[in-house]
Amino acid sequence: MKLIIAIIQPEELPQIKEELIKRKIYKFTVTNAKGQGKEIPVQEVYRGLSHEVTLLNKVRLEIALNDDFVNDAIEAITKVAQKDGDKGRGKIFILPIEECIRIRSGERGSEAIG
Amino acid sequence: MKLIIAIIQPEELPQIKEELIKRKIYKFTVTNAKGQGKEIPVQEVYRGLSHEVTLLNKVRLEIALNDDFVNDAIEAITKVAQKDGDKGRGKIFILPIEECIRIRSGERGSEAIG
Amino acid sequence: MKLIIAIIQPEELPQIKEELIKRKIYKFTVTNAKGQGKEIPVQEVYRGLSHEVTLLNKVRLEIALNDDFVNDAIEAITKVAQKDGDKGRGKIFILPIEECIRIRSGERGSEAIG
Amino acid sequence: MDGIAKADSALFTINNVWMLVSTILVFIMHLGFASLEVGLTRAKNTVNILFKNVSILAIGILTYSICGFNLMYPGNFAFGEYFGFGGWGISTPEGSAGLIDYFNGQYTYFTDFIFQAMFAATAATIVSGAVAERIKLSSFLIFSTIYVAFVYPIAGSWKWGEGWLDSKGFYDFAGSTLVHSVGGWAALIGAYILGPRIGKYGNKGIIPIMGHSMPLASIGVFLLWFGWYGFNGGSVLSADPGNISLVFVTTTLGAAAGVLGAMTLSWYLSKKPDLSMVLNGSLAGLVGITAGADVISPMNSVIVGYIAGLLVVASVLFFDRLRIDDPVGAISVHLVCGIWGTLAVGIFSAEHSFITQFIGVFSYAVFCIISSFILFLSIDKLLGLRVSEDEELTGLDLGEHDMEAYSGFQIFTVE
Amino acid sequence: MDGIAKADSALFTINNVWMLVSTILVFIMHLGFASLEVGLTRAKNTVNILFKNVSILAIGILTYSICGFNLMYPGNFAFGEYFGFGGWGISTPEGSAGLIDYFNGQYTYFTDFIFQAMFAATAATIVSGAVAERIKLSSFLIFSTIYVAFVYPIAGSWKWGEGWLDSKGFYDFAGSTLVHSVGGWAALIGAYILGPRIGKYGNKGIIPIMGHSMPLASIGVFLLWFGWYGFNGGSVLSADPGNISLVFVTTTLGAAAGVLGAMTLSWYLSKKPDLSMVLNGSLAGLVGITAGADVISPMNSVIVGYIAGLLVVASVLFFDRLRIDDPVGAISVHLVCGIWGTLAVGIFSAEHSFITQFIGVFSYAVFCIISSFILFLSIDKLLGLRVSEDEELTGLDLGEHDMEAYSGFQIFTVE
Amino acid sequence: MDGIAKADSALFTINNVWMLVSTILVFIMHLGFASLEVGLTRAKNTVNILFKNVSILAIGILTYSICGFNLMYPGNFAFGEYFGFGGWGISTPEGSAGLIDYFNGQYTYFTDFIFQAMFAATAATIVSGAVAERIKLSSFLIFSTIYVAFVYPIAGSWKWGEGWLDSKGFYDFAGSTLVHSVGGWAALIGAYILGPRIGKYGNKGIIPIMGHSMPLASIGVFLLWFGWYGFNGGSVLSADPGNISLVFVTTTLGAAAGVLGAMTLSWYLSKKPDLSMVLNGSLAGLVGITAGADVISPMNSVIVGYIAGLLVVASVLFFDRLRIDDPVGAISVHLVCGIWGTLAVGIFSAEHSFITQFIGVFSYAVFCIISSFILFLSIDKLLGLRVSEDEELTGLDLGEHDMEAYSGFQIFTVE
Ligand SMILES: Nc1ncnc2c1ncn2[C@@H]1O[C@H](COP(=O)(O)OP(=O)(O)O)[C@@H](O)[C@H]1O
Ligand SMILES: Nc1ncnc2c1ncn2[C@@H]1O[C@H](COP(=O)(O)OP(=O)(O)O)[C@@H](O)[C@H]1O
Ligand SMILES: Nc1ncnc2c1ncn2[C@@H]1O[C@H](COP(=O)(O)OP(=O)(O)O)[C@@H](O)[C@H]1O
Repeated sequence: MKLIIAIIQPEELPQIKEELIKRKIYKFTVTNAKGQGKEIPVQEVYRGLSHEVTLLNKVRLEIALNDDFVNDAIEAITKVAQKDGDKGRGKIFILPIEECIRIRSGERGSEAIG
Repeated sequence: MKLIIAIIQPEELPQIKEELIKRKIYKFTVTNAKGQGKEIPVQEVYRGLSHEVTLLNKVRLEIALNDDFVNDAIEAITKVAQKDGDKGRGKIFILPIEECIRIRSGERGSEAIG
Repeated sequence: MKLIIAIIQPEELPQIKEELIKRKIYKFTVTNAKGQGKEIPVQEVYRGLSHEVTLLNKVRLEIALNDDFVNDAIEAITKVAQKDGDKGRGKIFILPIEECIRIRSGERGSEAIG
Repeated sequence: MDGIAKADSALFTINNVWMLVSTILVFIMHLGFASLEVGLTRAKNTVNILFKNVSILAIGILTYSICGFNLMYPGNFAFGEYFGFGGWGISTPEGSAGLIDYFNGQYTYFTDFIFQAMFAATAATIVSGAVAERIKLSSFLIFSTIYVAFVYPIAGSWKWGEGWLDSKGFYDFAGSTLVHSVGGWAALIGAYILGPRIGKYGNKGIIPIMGHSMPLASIGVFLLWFGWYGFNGGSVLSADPGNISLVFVTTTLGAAAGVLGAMTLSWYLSKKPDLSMVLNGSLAGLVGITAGADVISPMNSVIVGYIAGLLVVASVLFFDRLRIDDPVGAISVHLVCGIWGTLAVGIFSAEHSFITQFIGVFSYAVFCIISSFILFLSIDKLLGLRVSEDEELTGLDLGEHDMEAYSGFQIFTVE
Repeated sequence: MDGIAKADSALFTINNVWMLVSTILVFIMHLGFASLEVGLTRAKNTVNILFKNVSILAIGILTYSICGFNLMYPGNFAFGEYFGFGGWGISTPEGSAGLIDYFNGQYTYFTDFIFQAMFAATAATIVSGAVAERIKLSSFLIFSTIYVAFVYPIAGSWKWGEGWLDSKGFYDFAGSTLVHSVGGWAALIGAYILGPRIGKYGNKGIIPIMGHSMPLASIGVFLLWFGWYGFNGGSVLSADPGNISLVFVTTTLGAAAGVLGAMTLSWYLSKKPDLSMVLNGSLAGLVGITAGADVISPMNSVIVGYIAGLLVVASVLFFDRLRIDDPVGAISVHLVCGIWGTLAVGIFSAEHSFITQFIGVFSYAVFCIISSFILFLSIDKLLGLRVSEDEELTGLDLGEHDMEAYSGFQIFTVE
Repeated sequence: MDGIAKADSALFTINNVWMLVSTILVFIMHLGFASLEVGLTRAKNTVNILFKNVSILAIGILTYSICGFNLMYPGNFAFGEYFGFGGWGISTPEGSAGLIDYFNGQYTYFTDFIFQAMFAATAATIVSGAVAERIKLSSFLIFSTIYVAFVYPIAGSWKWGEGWLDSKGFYDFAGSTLVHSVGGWAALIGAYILGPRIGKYGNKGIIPIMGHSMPLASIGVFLLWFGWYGFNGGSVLSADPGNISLVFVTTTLGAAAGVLGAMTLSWYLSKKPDLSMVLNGSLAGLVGITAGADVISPMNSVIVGYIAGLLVVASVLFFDRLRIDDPVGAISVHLVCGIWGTLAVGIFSAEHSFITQFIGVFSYAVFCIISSFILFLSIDKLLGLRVSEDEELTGLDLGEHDMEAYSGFQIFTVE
């Protein structure tokens, strides 16, 4: 079992969601985040002063899956987000999960994840 | 050392907090999240149009613990959240932690976690 | 490759950011969080009633790095946050990352992380 | 037209304009109530509160045009001086002469109706705050429709409709009792019957449930204060310069002193300057001065307001100790300070008797408590008053309306 | 000065004061429009909407002082009774006598100008709501400057400037057609040419894009209702007690009935009490009653308002089915109910003919549709009307203004 | 009563009503100030700012009733024409005759008091914006109590109390200097002594600290503009039709031109349409036209307003370069444009001398700078002016009030 943590652009979420569902990945958790990366900082203007904002709005996607779904998930995310070659398209990190429990039923392991 | 990531229903947080404290688990971190799962989507109405919202409000609980507390934590969470058998009660994921540092003192390892 | 999750005080973020950049750690993701720990609870007053708030505002920093940057990152964070010995300065957790993908290019592994 | 007739017509015109300006000011108080109530409750119940406030305003005006106005100002009483009914609808008086001759040539029939109609919905809105975050929308709408259409105007007829309390010499200039206490009693009964919101009175004592927007609460209070110049100023029922300017002064000083009263007591008690109390303090001062704004001297209006400010703080704490949960402090502001203001007329105005004031307060108490009890309990029996526990936890916005107030914002619905 | 002259001067003074109070009330409607539009759109476009609303108010007033006023009230027509121009700028009439003799001694020249100037910007603001969240700022500013400076006053001159429609007996008391439909037609054409916002009409049907702040939307509606007392009340053009009090009553009942109409139909259709519809309902009632507020009886004003409330709900659904995307419902409120209100005069007022009312509605339709089409298409050719897809997705605040509306708040820009 | 007496009474009544309407309008400016200040600062200091604004209004009114009014309008001066005191409290004039004879039969004594009382708190509120987000609550309250109770009315007596500057022919219609600059100087000194907010002027240059709610800031500006019709319109001190309508026109055009001025310059400088500047622009235009609203022609009011709009943009940038940190731009709006407006009277009105205007500006500068310095420094010595670094970082809401403004919302307190 793996935990995929993907940092994506906020506006890509709806499409990524669709792609995931197409690949039978129905469950995930989303958090609002701010990211600093290599992307071009956004210029903001306020009361006549312009300044660079480097912490930009991101969406953080967390998907726990059984090992054989990992590549599908990566594909779903990269497919959408690669459409232009801009910087700041984000990252995917894959972490090992040791155990997973479905709270409702108490089921454990790879049964519980989906 | 393990990291427990639990996705729960927002309204269950206060009770889960109490159960954790009863089991001497005093420290955790909470983030606001949205989750997509198998639960029945919420119907929303706006300007005469009804639509399904599938990304629902969740709370994401992160608890780092020494191995012998893991079962207690799972128990505390499931006890509260299992009270009715509805879908959408959430998940618990357990990940390995390699190191833990208490920022204030620089302490490391299982000492530092609690 | 490691994932550093650090829970810090919100007001320390700008300085920690500077220290990280000094150590050539340019990329990270930040989320808003609430933390319960050993720190003194904040007293709040509302309509004549005073009550203790134990879930305090925190910032959650996520940094994925190659192994040889880990100590630098820890140093950067602790340097800023240790400046006074108060409780509630936060924690750092280190988790293993199995794979990392740069979405834009599809690059993988330690190449992709920075 | 000769000079005298022309001058009369000019005076009539200005009186009428002032009454209509007052009407507009009372209108905007409904936005004040809505903002205050929204600000002092949780984000998850915002849509519900706004819906209640908009619809009760509309319903209140319509029922007032159907029967309320003619129940409150029946002309002739049918039953002692307790109850009378002038007929359904609002009957356009004949010709513009009829318009002008109305009410001593101060303002037109239509002006009279519309000014009074704006007042009517206020009583229901006061209730809304006290029962917020847990009452079923439909049950609330039924309760307040009946309360506004019947209870408020009948009660009002006793004094403003020249009924028995008016004959007795009871005095209530702009409605400390007739509007604020009448709303306040229903608020008390409603809050009592419904019981507290989940989590308010735990085993660890009283846990305050914080309102989600102090700017909205403050906007509400400023707008209420703003509108109060029409509420009190219009209650002079003419543009008489001496009277309305005195009323402006006492109203303003009462409000300012209320702020100070609440500030001193709450700062002293909780060691911190408590914005939510100071906001209530200004309203307390306003409610307090309302019964006697034209018969209390500026100096004494400061005293009346200051005491109201102290009272509201003490009262909020008191009702919390009784475990009667009033999210916005409506009972303390409108009922407690309404009573105080009415009695204060008996204390600070030589021409009015404390005893008569007390009789008035007491009579309204009896009538409103009984009606509210009957209404709330019947509705509870028939439809249920309170939303389910689940709905209360996720919030009435999703529960009752399938809508969110702040789409896109990250809000912790718990804690 | 003798008694009669003095009394005349008093009447003149009060008329003038009433017109200026109405001016202020119309002014605050601009805040109402801004709040409503902001509340019913997404947080990421807030700065843009506020900027539009502030600047179009300023531009509207300035162009009205340069040419609008004298296009709308040309005195003499140059071309049939279709077009006339009284000269550039506002020419101070000579001496205080000149001031007083102006407009039958009801109010001064300056009062006339400023009251009308506040109306002018309204038309552009109505458009703003329908094209929100996707129109380029500069293109919108150019469109509305021209629309306010030329189209609105020329159209207005046909009736209020005593042009050909006035001669025909067309009636539009305070502007159901002259203001609301004139704005509404441009709103319709603009929304049509621009196309819908990304994501609104997907392959899964219509996906509502929720507004981000129901409190702001409600504040907007209450302020519009509040200001409407000046919009309609001031359109009496004097403080005549009988007339303005009747207008107050019909306006209020129309709005209240509009709330009820929208509430019943939307509750019936979507099984839930829909705040956004109820808010639109009150505006629908107000727009509906505007054309005949002084010639429709209170009883009938309830009917007019109630039907407007039904219409606005049906219309919002209808335009969504046509895939014309109007984020705030401006077309339904201002155009549809503006037409309804104008025709209602022909139905409910014995003195006015339905046919003439229809001719008026039709003429304005032709003129406004053509002008809007030409303007929007030319601007589209020259500068482009719509922001880029990228900008629309990240929001116009960052795209056009490099600024965020809610710095520090966590907001999901998507979903 | 004969025709003439009746007509006089009608005129008196309407004058009085207009002054009271103006009073209400000035009242709501305090909500405008509060909203603007809250909107342009960070969420973590919201409760603090609202508390300051509510309490300073209450305190200002009360001290004005105790001594301010009689310091400002002493009747007879005790010391040259620089200082006089008419006695403690407000003394009800005898009988309704006394009321009517007051001030040339324009309005009552109470009207005079309450209109002026609403002005008084304004000066302190202006300071509030400039010192926001870092001043200790108690120290601010002490400073502004003294400033409002003594400095403002004594300064005011020089001109409006018929003191030495009035004798010299200095002109300040509604208070560009007497209200706005008097507040503005204290704002400047306060901001200077306190020093900038942490993080504003880093080693990487100037880092703007963004306000947290553009809708609130815009609501504030609209309400201020709205209230300004009472501020300027009421300063005519009667309902004279020619004068108040002229004042309405110049005020409106000044504000609109201010928007345009700020829009053009800021768009040019930063390449982006900057909402925060445009909002300040309208206030700049309003402050600029205030000194001469009744003596400057409509055409010239556009020029005065436009220049004020340019000035405010330049001034905001200038003070930032000086590293004087003014979160809401109070110094630029109220001080700089207040001076400009006062001098503009000398330029655009033939009857007034530039030199005298300059002397007036200079005298107020000296008096206010010295008083503010002494006050701020003494308070700093005795109690400390600035909150601790820790408190500033976590925010004054938790630090001073133990309360949050937006309970439940996720807000980044940093960045
Ligand atoms: N090493 C990392 N650790 C944590 N977050 C990261 C890391 N690298 C990238 N991110 C997140 O991904 C976002 C985009 O990263 P960036 O490196 O700019 O994209 P790209 O690789 O396409 O240039 C960042 O804003 C940040 O939130
Ligand atoms: N595999 C997963 N990866 C990430 N989050 C998940 C996963 N499964 C469930 N969740 C989270 O848990 C929430 C509830 O999950 P769901 O599967 O609907 O509950 P249940 O198992 O009780 O039906 C989801 O909304 C989502 O936030
Ligand atoms: N075991 C843990 N699991 C998750 N979060 C923790 C843990 N320990 C601490 N934290 C987070 O760190 C914050 C500060 O922790 P605390 O233990 O109070 O600091 P200190 O160790 O300096 O006393 C907490 O509010 C919480 O968010």
